[in-house]
This record gives sequence, structure tokens and C-alpha cells, in this order.
Amino acid sequence: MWLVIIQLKIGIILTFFSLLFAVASLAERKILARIQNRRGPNRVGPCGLFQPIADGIKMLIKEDVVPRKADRALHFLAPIVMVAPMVLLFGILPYGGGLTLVDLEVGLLFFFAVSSVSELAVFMAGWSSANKYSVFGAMRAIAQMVSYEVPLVLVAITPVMVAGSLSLVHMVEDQAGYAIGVIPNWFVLTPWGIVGFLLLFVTSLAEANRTPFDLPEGESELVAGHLTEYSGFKYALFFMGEYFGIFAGSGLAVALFLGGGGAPLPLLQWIPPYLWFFVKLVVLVGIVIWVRASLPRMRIDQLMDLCWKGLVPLAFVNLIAAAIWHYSGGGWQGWILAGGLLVGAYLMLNRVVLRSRCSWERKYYLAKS
Amino acid sequence: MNVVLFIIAALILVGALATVCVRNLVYCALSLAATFAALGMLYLALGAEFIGWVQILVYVGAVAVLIVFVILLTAPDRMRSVGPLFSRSRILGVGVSLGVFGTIAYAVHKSGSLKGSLSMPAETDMQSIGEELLSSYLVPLEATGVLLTVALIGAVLFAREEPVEGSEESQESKD
Amino acid sequence: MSTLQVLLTVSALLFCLGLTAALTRRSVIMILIGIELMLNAANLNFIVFWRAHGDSDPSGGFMFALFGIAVAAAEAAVGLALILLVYRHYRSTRSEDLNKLKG
Amino acid sequence: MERMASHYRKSGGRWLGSGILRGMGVTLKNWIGSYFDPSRLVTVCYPGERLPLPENSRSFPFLIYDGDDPEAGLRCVACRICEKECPPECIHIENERDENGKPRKRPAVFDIDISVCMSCQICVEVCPFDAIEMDQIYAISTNARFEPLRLHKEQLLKPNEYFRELSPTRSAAADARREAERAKQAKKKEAGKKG
Repeated sequence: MWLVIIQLKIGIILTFFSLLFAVASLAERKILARIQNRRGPNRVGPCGLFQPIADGIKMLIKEDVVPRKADRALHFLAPIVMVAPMVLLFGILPYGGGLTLVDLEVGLLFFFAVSSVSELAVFMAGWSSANKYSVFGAMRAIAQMVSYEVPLVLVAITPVMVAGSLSLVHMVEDQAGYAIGVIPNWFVLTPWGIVGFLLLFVTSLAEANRTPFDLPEGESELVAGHLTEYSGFKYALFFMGEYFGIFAGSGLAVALFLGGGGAPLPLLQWIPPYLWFFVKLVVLVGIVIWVRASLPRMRIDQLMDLCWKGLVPLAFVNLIAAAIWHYSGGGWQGWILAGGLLVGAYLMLNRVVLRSRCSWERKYYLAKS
Repeated sequence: MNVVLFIIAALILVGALATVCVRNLVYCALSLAATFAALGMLYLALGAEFIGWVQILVYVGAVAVLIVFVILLTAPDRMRSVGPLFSRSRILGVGVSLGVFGTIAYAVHKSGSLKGSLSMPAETDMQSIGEELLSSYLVPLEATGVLLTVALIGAVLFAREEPVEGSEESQESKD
Repeated sequence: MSTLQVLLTVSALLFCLGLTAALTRRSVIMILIGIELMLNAANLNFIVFWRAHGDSDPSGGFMFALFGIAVAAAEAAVGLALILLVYRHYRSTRSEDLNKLKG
Repeated sequence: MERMASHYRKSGGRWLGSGILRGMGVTLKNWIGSYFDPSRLVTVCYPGERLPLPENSRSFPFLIYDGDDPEAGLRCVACRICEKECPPECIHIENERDENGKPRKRPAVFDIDISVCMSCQICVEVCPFDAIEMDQIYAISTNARFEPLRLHKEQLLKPNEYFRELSPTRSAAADARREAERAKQAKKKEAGKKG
């Protein structure tokens, strides 16, 4: 009986995320098209709704091309190593309402440990393709993922400090309840929480190689980075791994800062928590797509500057702000102290970046007059 | 339980053997990552949950990736001929390690105090680990923090490219 | 043989494999990999002994392994930075090419 | 407050991240707006729906005939000016000949190789009889490289009504020119009769 229930839960979760993958790939194309004054896919089925199915069939029956000089074993293994850890991540997300699969005591550690395996997959893909663009793309991707892991972990530590646990379920429980009866006790509604949420969002975008940080697969210079020599179903697996990474990252953000399955208003508590969890997750995925449509791709030096000179110091300041908040007991003192610290840090950064000849401003060497 | 331990131990040994014996450096690094992951599994099976995941996070996620990255950066020339299979240094090295292994194995086999079975120690939940780290192990913790900081700065200093004369950086410092 | 002895033998084998890599391989990277294997064997020993004799000190071996991992990570970072430096200088990562100090 | 305001001015009136927010606002407006304002969607569902072509657009030349019968109403007199003027030399004309081998003022063969044609419209400019004009067809595809791309007289012939529909301005001008020419000819003939 117990086994059946577990199997059912796994089935529900995997079905949901596979469906979300299909819907998100369609929604991404539709929304991107709308933002760029186009219509998007509208041929397959009503309003193009069956486009993911058509894509899937196309990917399945496409020829699987492997370069002659490629390392066949690694070339075959790389997509699997990419997708498998991402699927594992879904196991520990706290959906709430009895749908949570495992409540690991070291949930957050598990999350980072497992998600860091995908870096090896990127390396395997890049190296085994025997293509210099692939290798360059893999090098960029690894450098980017290793760098952005630092602020990601630093930011994820703040809720751990406040909630006093590494377990994601415990963290969600810590955010239950409502202040003055209406405002939920989510971490995102604190000064350190909003900064932490933004930082987490940015860093998980970079971890998932999404725009504006998708330069490992920048078409203009690297063809498709480590994916250059992949086609057919292996490519689809990589694509799926990328999307699953986004879902898992969004799920982590929901669990750490957006109160997991908590309802935004006490009136809405009759809706089961996992539905709230999925709603929040879908909204975050929508924002990821929206960001992709809005922001241009960065340069590699800008990317590293942003990480080491912007996000890492901010994450440290945020850590201090969270400690101050925790020991001042929340309330208005916390708002003044922690909020003041963070606003001060922002003003500092503003001044430093905008007053110096900031490196992420374009320099016109030829049109100097 | 023991069967699981033995399977994982076999995985570890196969991975380590592949790491040592395979000629292709990339395969070495990847089987090293597999060995690290299997070690993490062994820690998990032994009940050290925290250490198991830390092992995977640090070794698979950081050290193996770093090694792989350095392999990419240094681009080892695979074309150069490898020395003879049984050179003097190689035989000497294998002999030394065999001697070390023989000594340790003999000691392990003969020791009387190692006959006891594995027993689960007292519960180690995250709470108590954290409290221990910040009370009885505070000094080592601080020392580790200093060590990691120094290592970070040292690594950055080592790996930094020295500005070449006439490059953009040195020109910028002039004007 | 008890499970404890088996695990200790595994750890000894792991150590000796690492030693073999460090002694016989020519690439500096492989030497570093061998050292990493040896460090892991030591960590495995800590965990196994913690599991076997943990009653007197419930977290001693555990903490030892934790600090061991931290130190090994620092060692790997500095070692790989050194390899990069050496590579930039000699254009090689083979240990027999690094013979400037031989005299 | 004063300090912040001065800081804002010094930093060029910018805050870190304000550009990102503004950009995302623009895209959000466009996204939502595209569902309410169809004029934002500038693309059409192509094969089903087509945007009207501007009158002066052109692709490849065709031959005009008057009336219903292509052979009788053919304007071309095989003067071969277009053949000589064509820069890539894609026009090939052979005169019709009578029994004695004397060339008639009609083309027996009029071929245009549209794989060579560069749509320069020079043939149209030089034609004294307004017999050749530029078409607007663009979705052309064939299953071979050479023969289907060489259009023969039968394929090139199109009625004047087609041209009127295609380009009212140019066809009106051409018709007026031809009418004036015909009137002049008639006058001359009359004068000749009188004289």
C-alpha cells in the first residue's frame, strides 16, 4: 500500500513536470512571438496547441548524427547525465498537502549536490563532440556554472539561517501563518527576503544557462555551444534537462522565499497547497520566459563581473542583513536596520558602477572622433 | 545491508582502478568523479547523510569539475608517445604501493580490536552538527575558514595572467 | 572478516591505488588525482571508524571527515592553480618536463 | 533626500536596474497589447493571407496582348531592342518568317530565362510598343534547374486586362500613349488621304 502511494506520487509529479515541459516550450514560443509582434506557432491543432507533440515526434524520428571523431560513449552518456539529476531534484521539492515525496533533513544540500552534477554533463557533451565550438561552449558553461554557484549557495543560506534547518519542508512550515491576519509570513516579504529572492532568481537563471546568461550557446559566435553536435532525441534530452533545471530552480525559489504551498490570503486556504505551489512555479517560469524576451545576451567578461563584483558582495551583505533581521526579532527595528543596510549597499553599488567607467557600458573604439 | 555495502565498495574500487589505469586523461577525470560519487553513496549507506551529500557537492560538483576544467585549459597532448609499460619507475611505484597495501592489510587483518561489528552511533541530526561545529569545533572551523580564504586568494594569485607589456591593461594604468 | 575489516581493506586499496597513480603517472594532473584518491581513502577511514566506535565520541570522526573534505577542496584549488601556472611557464603538464631545478 | 536627489543627478539620472525594469515594461506592454490591438501583429498567415503588393513592385517580365486572342493581339513586333539592351542577355527572340524567308514583324520564339533575369526593367523602359511589362508573381518554384525556368512565348503572354489590374497607373499611362499614337497614325493617314 505504502509503495503504491509512493508510486502514485512519483507518477503525478513526473506527469506534471513533463506536461509543464510541453506547455512551457509552446508558451515560450507563443509569448516570444507575441512580444516580437508575431503570432507564433498556429498550424498544428487549434491555435497550435499540438505543436509540442509535433516537435516530439520530429525529435524522435530525426536522424541521430554522431561525428566520426566523437567519443561515442561520452557522447551517448552526456544527455542522460544531464537529465537524470534534474529529475532527482523534483523528489525533494516541498509540494505540501501530502504530495511531498521525501523530506530530507539535508534537503538543500541534496539540491545543490545533485544539481552540480550537470556541470559534468556539459563537459562530457562539449569534449566528446570533438568540435572546437563545443569545447569552447562547454568551457564557458562550466566557468559560468561554477562561478554562479557561489552566490546561489550564499543566497540559499539566508533562509537556512532564519528557519534553522536545511530541510525544505521545515522551511515552508516556517513561513506559514499570517501577520496581522492578511499578510503571509513569506520570506520574500522581508527586506533580506526580497533581495535574496531576486539574487536567487538571477543566479538560477545563470545556472540554467538561460537568457541573458545563455552565452555558452550563443549562436552568433559558438553555433550552439556544447549542443552543436547533438541532434534528434539526444538534443531533445538536453532541451528537457534545461527546462527541468528551470523548473527545479523555480521550485527552490518558491520553497525558500515564496512560502511553498502557502496561500497568499487566509481566505484562499481551502485550495490545496500543492496547487498553490504549482501556480507559483508556473508564474516564475512565465517570468523566466518574459526575461528571455526582454534582455539581450551578456558578454563573458560582463557575466563574470556581474557575478564576482555584483552578486557575491550583495549576497554577503544580504547574509548580514538576514542575521540582523533575525536577532532584532523582525518587526520595525528589523525593517529599519536590515532594510537600511541593503538600501545602503544598493546605493554604494549604484555609485560605484555608474560613476566609474563601468565595464558593462559599451566602448566605441572606432567612433571615438 | 552488507550486500549494499559490498556492491558500493566494488564500485569504488572499479572506479579507482579505472582512474589509475586508463590512459586518456579525460576518462581518468570522469572515472574519478564516479569514484567520488560512489564514495558519497557509501557514506550515505553508512548513515552519514550530511557527509555523503557534502562529498558529492564538494568532490563531484567542485573538485572533479575543476580537474576537468584544468584538463580543458591545459589541453594535454594525447599524441605524444607514452613510455614503456614496465619502466623502472613504474615497477618501483607499483612495488611501493603493493608494499604499503600489504602492510595495512596485514595490520587490519591481525588487529583484534577491529573484530567488532558496525554499530550505529548516537543520532547526528543537523541541529547537533551545527551546535557542535560552533561550540567544541569552533577553532578548527575558524581555521578552516582562514585556510579556505587563503587558498582562494592564493589560487587567484597563481592563476592570474601577468599583464603583458603593451597590453590594454598596462596601457590603461599609464593614462 | 568483519564488515569493518572489509571496509578498512577497501580504504587501504583506495589509498594504494592513489599512491600508484601519484608514483607512476607522468601527468601532473594525474598526480593530483592520485593525491585526491588518497585523501578520500583517509576520509573513508574516518567515517568507518566513526561508525564502528562512535559511542564514546558521537561526532568526532564525522567532524574529522568534514574538515578533511574542506582541506582537500582547498588543496585541489591551489594545486590546480599551480598546474595552470606551471603549464603557462613550461607549456607542458608532464612531470619529466619540469626539470629546471635538476641542476 | 537632498543627497539622494543630487546623487541621482550625478549618476546621469539612472539607477542600477532601472533600464531592465523599463525594458521589461515595454515587452509586457507589447505582449498584452498584442491580444487587444491586432494592428500590433504585423505578420500575416502567409499562404492563406497575403499582404497587398505595392504597385511598383516587380519580379519578371511578361508580354502583353490586346483583346482575346494572344496571337492576333500581340503587341510585340520582334524589333529585338530588348534583346540587345538586356544586360544579362536573358531574352532570346527569333522572327517569324514568310515562305521566302523574309522576316515578319512578329516573334516566332520569345524566351526569357528567368534564372538569369535580374529584374532590372530595362527591357520595359526601352520597348517602344509597351509590349513587355514587369510581373509581380513571386512564389515561383520548379522541379528542375534549366528548362522550367526558361519561359516561352506561350507562358509569357498575358492579356492587357491583367496588366491593368496589376498596375493601374502604368497601364493607364501606356494605354494613353498607345491611344495618342493611334490617333496620330489615323490623323497622318487622313492627311495622306487628303493630300
